[in-house]
Amino acid sequence: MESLQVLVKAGIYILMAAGSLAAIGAVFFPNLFYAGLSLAGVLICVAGIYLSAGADFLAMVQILIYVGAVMTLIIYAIMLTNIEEIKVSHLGIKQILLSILAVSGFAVLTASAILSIDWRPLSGQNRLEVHELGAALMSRYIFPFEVLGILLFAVLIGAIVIARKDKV
Amino acid sequence: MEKTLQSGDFKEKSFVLRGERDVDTQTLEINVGPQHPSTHGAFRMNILLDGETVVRLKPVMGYLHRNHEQIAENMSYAATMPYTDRLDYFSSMSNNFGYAMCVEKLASIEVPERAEYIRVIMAELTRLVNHVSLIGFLLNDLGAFFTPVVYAFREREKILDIFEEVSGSRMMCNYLRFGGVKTDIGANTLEGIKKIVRAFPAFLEEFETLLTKNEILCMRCQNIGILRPELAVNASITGPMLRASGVNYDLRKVDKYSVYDRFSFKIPLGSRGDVYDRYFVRILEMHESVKILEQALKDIPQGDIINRKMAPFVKAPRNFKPAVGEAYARVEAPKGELGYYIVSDGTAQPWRYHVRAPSLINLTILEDMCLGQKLADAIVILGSVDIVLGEVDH
Amino acid sequence: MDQLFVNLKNMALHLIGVFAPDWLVSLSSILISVGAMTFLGIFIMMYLTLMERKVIGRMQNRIGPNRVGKWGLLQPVADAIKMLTKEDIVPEPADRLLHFLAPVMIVIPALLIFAVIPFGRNMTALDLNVGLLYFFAMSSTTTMVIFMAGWGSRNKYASLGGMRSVAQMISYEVPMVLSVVPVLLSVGSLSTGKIVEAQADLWFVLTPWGFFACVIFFLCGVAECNRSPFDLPEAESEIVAGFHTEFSGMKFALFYMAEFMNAFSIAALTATLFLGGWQGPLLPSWLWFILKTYSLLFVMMWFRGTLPRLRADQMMGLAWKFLLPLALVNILAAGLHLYLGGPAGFASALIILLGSFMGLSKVNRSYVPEKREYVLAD
Amino acid sequence: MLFGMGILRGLGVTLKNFFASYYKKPEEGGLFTVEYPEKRLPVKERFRNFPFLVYDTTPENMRCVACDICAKECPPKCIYIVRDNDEAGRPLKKPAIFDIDFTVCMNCGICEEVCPFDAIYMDHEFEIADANRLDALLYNLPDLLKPNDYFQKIRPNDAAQVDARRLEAEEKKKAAVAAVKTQAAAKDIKPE
Repeated sequence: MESLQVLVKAGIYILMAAGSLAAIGAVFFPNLFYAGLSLAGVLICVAGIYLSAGADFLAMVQILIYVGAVMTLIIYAIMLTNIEEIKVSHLGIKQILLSILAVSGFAVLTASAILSIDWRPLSGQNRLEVHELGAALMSRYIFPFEVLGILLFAVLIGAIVIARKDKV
Repeated sequence: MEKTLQSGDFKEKSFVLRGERDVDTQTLEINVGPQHPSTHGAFRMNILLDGETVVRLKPVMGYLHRNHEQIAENMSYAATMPYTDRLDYFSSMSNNFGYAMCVEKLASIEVPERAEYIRVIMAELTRLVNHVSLIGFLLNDLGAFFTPVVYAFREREKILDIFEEVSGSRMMCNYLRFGGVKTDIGANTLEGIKKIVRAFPAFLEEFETLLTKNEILCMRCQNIGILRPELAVNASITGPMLRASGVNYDLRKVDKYSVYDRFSFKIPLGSRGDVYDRYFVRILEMHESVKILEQALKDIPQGDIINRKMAPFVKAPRNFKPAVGEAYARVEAPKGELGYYIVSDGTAQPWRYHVRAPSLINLTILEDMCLGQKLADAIVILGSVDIVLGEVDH
Repeated sequence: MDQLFVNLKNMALHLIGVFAPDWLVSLSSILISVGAMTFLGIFIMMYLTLMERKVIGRMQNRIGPNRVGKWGLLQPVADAIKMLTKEDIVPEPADRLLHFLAPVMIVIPALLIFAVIPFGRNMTALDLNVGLLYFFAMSSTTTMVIFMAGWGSRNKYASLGGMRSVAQMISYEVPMVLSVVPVLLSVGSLSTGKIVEAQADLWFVLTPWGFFACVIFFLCGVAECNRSPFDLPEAESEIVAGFHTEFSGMKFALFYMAEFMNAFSIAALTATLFLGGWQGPLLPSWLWFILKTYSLLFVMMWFRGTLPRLRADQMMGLAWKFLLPLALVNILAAGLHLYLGGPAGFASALIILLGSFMGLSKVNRSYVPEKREYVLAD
Repeated sequence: MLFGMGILRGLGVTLKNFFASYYKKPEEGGLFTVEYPEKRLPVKERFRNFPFLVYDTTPENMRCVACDICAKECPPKCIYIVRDNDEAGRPLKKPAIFDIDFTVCMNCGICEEVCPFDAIYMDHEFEIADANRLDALLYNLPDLLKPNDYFQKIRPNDAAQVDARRLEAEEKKKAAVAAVKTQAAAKDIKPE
């Protein structure tokens, strides 16, 4: 059976590589639509990784929320404003230096975080049961759940108000 | 050439939707062009859309112009008769009826009783065919996948068989002659017509249960493309569109031409003048036509079918030279008032020949009905106006 | 007879197991089910097109295709060959990549959904314990792909179709998900297998909230796969062919295939959730499943043969102002029914639901047809 | 009334038609499709498609005398006739060329009405499609000629009337000739 395990591990690595490639694509594509699509690619790869880690509820929710709703909103935005190409303006020498400095600082920070955590999977932690999640959501985390609901509601109304052109 | 509107200069002219437009978007100009599945033929609408709402609609016609009037002026009177079939190719008998009446008025020829009854029967049968197929096409524009059209065509087939039996051709009948009709109706053909007329109300019943109270149809058709009576009268709209707006004007009652005064029938009038009224007025008109047909079939007299004075001209149509003068005759075609205006200079060819095409004139106010409606409604309103491009562009 | 296909698969696995290492056996069992699913998908799609043309033909008193093959049975093969040999035109201004990618990416979710459908007793390809959520996740990705097709082909009609489909998908996904909640309430698990087992004695459609949930789910499903009376994104009469105007040949066939596979999976899931999947007295379980799914598909074709199309804003109004509140009330009624239990629960749920249905149709006055009287003047 | 009732009743109509198409007879709501190449609808007698020329017994004595009336009266002008001359150049009562361009003809039947010699009638043959439009659909004299009994077969009543009229005209002409002969004979006797 271990050959199957190798296959699965190889699959995960492929997923991670594809995800990072898509992420780079999302940043560097001049065409907005391609950038949107590669972002969707990233999200699907992340869902794949959740699946391989066994959190299938989380993977499905990830696809449903991100790829189903958020990506549609992004593409709706692209559609309404129909900006096709973003001109990549060439950067002066000063900005390049500054950006390299920022990126390296960020890299150091994440590297130290990654190295300090021990990655051994917690043994004995069985799969998350959906109805446990539901019960917890309704019992221990009932307050944040309600607050979040009201917050989203406020966001919705705010969006509509902003979108309406001020009555001239 | 009228300056084509750029979307930029559209802003200050946007009269209709100033208040409604809350999200500032770009206008989209699309051509519901000559090659479009639901424009009933080669007809183009240049629509300026704001989102899905129609802001400007410019009909473009003339793709099917066949120079009918000029051809008629270079041919003898009888030779134009088969060309009138091609005007509104859904109701060829009514076109012949109008043309024959106009030449008879010009040359003052009487038409024997039996011929008049045959003409009325044929005209009312074409009205049934036209209204039934129109409702089918209107439902097609609404999206019902061909079912109403196929039910309508099942009835239309029976009536077209009668036309073939009587005149020789299903759609291009060329059946009427000046002073009467070409050939007589046999006894069994009369029996066939009676059978069809007897079965028609049952079909209408089924058609109505399928459509009239259908919520989706009501949602899509009620209060859409409202035509105010004053605008209809000013734009000289005629036919079911006018009556749907509540104006009581039907040539069969106004002119009482041919033998229509002998039949008792009613004229259905709508109240709101929207697409739903235009649809339902046509169904009621079909009920009335069935009533006329029953009475006409019951007391059709015997007798000759063409005026004896016209006998020599049957064999030699080119000798038929009406006196100098002009005549205008009009007939209540299924689409509206179909008028023929002929000026004769004594020769065998008319000096001036003009056709008043009802669908062309009914189309002029398409923009007024479509402004502010959605794109889907503009297509449905065009469908309810009932145009046939052969007649619009003649 | 009931476990026919399962035994077949086990025999095949034994056969492979004789001379192949065990990891190859488990791999081939996956491959067999995947192969069965894809073949099933394509086969179903081909003969669904034939069934639709025959059924609508018969409704219109005509025969439907009967020239190719005995009763037109080879018609789908003829269509496939026609689609393959047709020239595949890519419009000049169109975006090459999107125009190519859209038909590919629309078929993937349509096929993936087949994994979670319980075709018979323990004949589900992949019995996830989040089966239903998997279905919603997959069907939500089609929105983006449809818009990609519409936007990629740079055609006014296509982009109009794309906009309409995005609006329609979003507004019909919400009531669809909410209409499934009562089923989860009573079953307690998202897995489709368990849902079917829970309906062993009583199908959910027979309970009041079950019936309303089934109607809402089915209507939203019909809207989700762009079929009549909600087929706005591809309204022939208005915007020519909506988002797949610029596609021809095999690409159009892929769109067509995806639409029919979605229709099949919606019918299959409605049968699973409300009509008791493969539960049924004497016939083998997979036959029951086929009977129920194809009767629901007949209803979809029945809609297509009769009903005119809704306008864009009416369609969205129907979703937000009618189906969504009804779905929410349905959850309340289902909770009441399960909490009270017995006839009291049944009656109270029924009263609440009928009352809310009447109230909602009163509130949405613009959808209710006006009474009109016509003067017969002379 | 309940919101969805209209739609349900509409669906009921299509369902009724769906089942009616299986067991009902074609007249009342059943399946009335006639599958064309195998089964055909009977063509009505007065059906008119493209014209044809009638000859009585042999193609030589055809009825047409090349009087050119039908060519003049034809609205789209699709008939072309050239009169035949005998060796001495005197015109004959027979057309040398008689072409009808079927792509122009709109089968209106006016030529049939105006022909004084009952020579041209409308045919029932409508399966004349052809690959190329120019010469295949330009019918000349040999293609147009059809025997009188073909005319009787496709249009029994009309053919009967035409034959009766021709027979009667025949008698009247013979009687007239006889009358002229007797009159001439009578004139010989009187002058002596």
